[in-house]
Amino acid sequence: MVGTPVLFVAIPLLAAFLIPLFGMIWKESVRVIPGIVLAYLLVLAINLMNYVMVNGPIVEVIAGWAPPLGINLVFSAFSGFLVTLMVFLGLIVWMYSYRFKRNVDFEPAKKYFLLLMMLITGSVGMVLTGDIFNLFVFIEITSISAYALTAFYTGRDSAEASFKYLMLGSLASAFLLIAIMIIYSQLGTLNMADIGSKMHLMKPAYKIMAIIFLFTALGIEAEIFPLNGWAPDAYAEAPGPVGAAFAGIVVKAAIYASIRIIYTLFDLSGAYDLLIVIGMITLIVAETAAIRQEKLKRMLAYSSIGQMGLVMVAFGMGTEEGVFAALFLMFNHAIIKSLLFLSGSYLVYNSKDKLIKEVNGIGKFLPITSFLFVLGSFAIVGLPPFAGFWSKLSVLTAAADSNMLLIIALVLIVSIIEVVYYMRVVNRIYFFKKDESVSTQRPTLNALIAMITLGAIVLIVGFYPDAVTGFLHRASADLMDKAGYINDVLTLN
Amino acid sequence: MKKFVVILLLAVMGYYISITFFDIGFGDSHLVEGVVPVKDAYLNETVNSLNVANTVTSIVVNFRGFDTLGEVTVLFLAVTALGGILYKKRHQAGERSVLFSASKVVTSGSKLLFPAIVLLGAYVFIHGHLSPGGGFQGGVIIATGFLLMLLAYENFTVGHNTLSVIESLAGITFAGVGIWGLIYGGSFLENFLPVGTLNDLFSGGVIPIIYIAVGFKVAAELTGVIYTVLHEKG
Amino acid sequence: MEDTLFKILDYGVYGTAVLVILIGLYGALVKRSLLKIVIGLSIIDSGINLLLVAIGYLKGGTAPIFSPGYLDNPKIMVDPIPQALVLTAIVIGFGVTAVALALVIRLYRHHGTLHIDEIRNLKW
Amino acid sequence: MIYFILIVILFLLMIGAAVYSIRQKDLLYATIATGIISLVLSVLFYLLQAPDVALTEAAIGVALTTIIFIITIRNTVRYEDEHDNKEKFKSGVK
Repeated sequence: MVGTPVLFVAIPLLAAFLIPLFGMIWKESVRVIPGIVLAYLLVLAINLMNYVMVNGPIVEVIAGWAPPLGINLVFSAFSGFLVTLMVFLGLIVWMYSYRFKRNVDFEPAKKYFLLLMMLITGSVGMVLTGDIFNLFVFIEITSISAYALTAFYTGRDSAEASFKYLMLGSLASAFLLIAIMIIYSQLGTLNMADIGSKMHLMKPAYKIMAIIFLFTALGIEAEIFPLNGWAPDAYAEAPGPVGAAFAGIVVKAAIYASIRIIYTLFDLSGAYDLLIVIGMITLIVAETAAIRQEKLKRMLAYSSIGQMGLVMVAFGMGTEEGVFAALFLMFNHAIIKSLLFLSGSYLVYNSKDKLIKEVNGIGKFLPITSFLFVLGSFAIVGLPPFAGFWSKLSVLTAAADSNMLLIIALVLIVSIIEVVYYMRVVNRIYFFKKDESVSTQRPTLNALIAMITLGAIVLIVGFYPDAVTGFLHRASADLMDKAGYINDVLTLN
Repeated sequence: MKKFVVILLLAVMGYYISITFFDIGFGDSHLVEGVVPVKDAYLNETVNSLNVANTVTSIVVNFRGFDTLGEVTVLFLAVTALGGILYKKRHQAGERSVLFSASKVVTSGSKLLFPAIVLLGAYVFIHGHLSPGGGFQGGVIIATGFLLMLLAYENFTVGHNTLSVIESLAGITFAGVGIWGLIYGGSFLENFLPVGTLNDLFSGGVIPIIYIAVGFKVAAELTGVIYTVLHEKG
Repeated sequence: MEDTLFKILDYGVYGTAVLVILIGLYGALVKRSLLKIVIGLSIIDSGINLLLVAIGYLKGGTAPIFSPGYLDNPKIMVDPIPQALVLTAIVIGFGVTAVALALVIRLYRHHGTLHIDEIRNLKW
Repeated sequence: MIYFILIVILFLLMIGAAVYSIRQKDLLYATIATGIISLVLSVLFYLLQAPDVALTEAAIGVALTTIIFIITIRNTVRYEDEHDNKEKFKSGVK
């Protein structure tokens, strides 16, 4: 083993405190250091992942106190897989945004890269932590970075989108604290594994109260239906790469937290049905909203919310196939939606309102970017040779295995809606005449490399899905194994 | 209409929260039977193996020190976010807003009080492991001292770079102590110094060091928050 | 007499906390001024903090500090964990409030008003 | 008995200040009322045997939060349903 999971949090924090000092000496360092940190974390994640696949989960203790007393971090096949994915996407987003806007001053640039790094660190911490209050702290780290990044452009609407996000985020943290207190007052502990092992002792009424508050709180972060009012605005107003980071990293962490709570902490069977119902409503509402959007990024945002609904449905099946399908969807969505956001931001780079009709005929002027966007569109709607197809297929087979015909019908209908609104954009890109007043912006070399890497992954996973399914099977088995998780954490000394 | 819906929603929510908490009960042990709470272990370990008098301090800095690291990071991010959100190009930099013009009594009184407040803050965070108080409390008290000076003197300035250097150094100390513990003790933030005797100023291992770093960091960050907001004329 | 009075107090702590939370929520959800919304959010925080500390209270308990010269019994000390959590929550709440106020100033700079109906050009 | 009355007064003060600060149209007064909530809260924390928290709440809630609210009000508007009445505000405070 070359490192321990705590380095995923400790190294970025140390770097974040160092950046202001280095920035006084060498200005470019504020851009470079986050990249170096993320690259190091990616190497660390891959190494630890290899170790975990052979030797089983790593449980790290903080401050030398064994779990019910101290805080612990769990790097298992499930959390490790997500951490690796997040750090990888973080590196891609960093590379893409290295020279995204050329004329940005030194001070905002310093803050942008610092906040981006902390956004990723907070999300990684949410996934790794094994303590419910520590989860709250990491959610706050993630949210504050997200508010600031949403309001990064000094235009009119970004501050408003950010304020909306902040309002819902504050309510989320208040609810989370109430839920934590209900659990703590009954079980006297904050450790997730300890809570999971004692949960059957709690009165059902308290359990229901706690899960409602937890679910509301995490639902706000995870863009679940009635609580996702902030998401489209935040995605549309934030800088392009930040939208990709939200869709690929932050939301994944929030979904992970809610799934961990339902699968490991609570033993309520009704919670699974709740997941299915909420997921389906989210899916339908978001996809029908996406088809009405006129702005490109808002359309992508609603599509992202819809996909999260589908992930919820797949998790709600409660079977191992369902979990596998959900994880596959999460992986594909993270890669493909990041690709769409990154290439989409160059398609509407110079336009003020970022309308869909402004991409008319842009395929001739930005051939590579347009091609990557189209590749992403094909992949996300689930056309056969691309990555999205396999994940949708696994959702369908999982639903068929558990005899949930309604889900199958719903997935098919939603796929048709998706085809309609994505193909509308693709059609405009290639077959419409270009509006002369709209100027185009060529992507920088590092942005191109970042996007092509993602595109290559989409193709590789499409033609050779076994590249990831091995990890995914291990990860889903790991999530289903509640007793194993509790045992790993609590028997540690 | 919206008001009515909200009131109805709040009434339902309030009812359920209230009955839950009334049922849990106030002032006695409300744990379910057969559960050993973590707090017993905390109370015993604090005085027996860490030799720290203030249990809250030992929890904040040692047992749950990771939370505290996250928390000072949240403040650090809040300062960064404030600077980012309120950023203006240099030529349009805002002038200082003046809340009121202070009289002679206020200014000289503030000058007299300022060292006392800073001293109190320093005392509070140095003795954090012995008496109520600690890094946050001390840091906040020092920040109120700077607040007083900023309000009383129109041209009192705090170097922005100085603040950020103090903040960074304190943060590096905290994270560095943590990593040092990882190298020497085997886990992040683990105590690697002798714990001394109970109720001694030099006791508790790394706890006073971390709390002093937290004190400096919180003081610098909160002063930074006030300073930034004060320099934003709408 | 005394007993019944103190019985009322037991309900009073939670009741006050819940009421304050609800008042704050009402302010945050119904009021149309951005600053009022931020005030509402900070009132919610106050209520939550009171709720948290009240959970850890033990009747007749002492503060969780071992002072020299006193016979300190960990059995009668109040629960220190919620206090540590509240300490964290207060500081985090302050950070969030500061960011919210910065956003309010930004919005005022662009719109010249804090009234939400005149600012709202994004769909809710 | 005195203790009981004191605590009830604190509760009522806290609820009253909360209602006042939500209902009051003058944001400056509303902010001062939130400061009072924090002050009462700090006393309650002390009575609930949480001196550490009381210290923090007294400094952060009463002093710092109130002052950044006041600075923000100074930089924006003073009245809740006011649109842009800077002049009125300037004559109001100094």
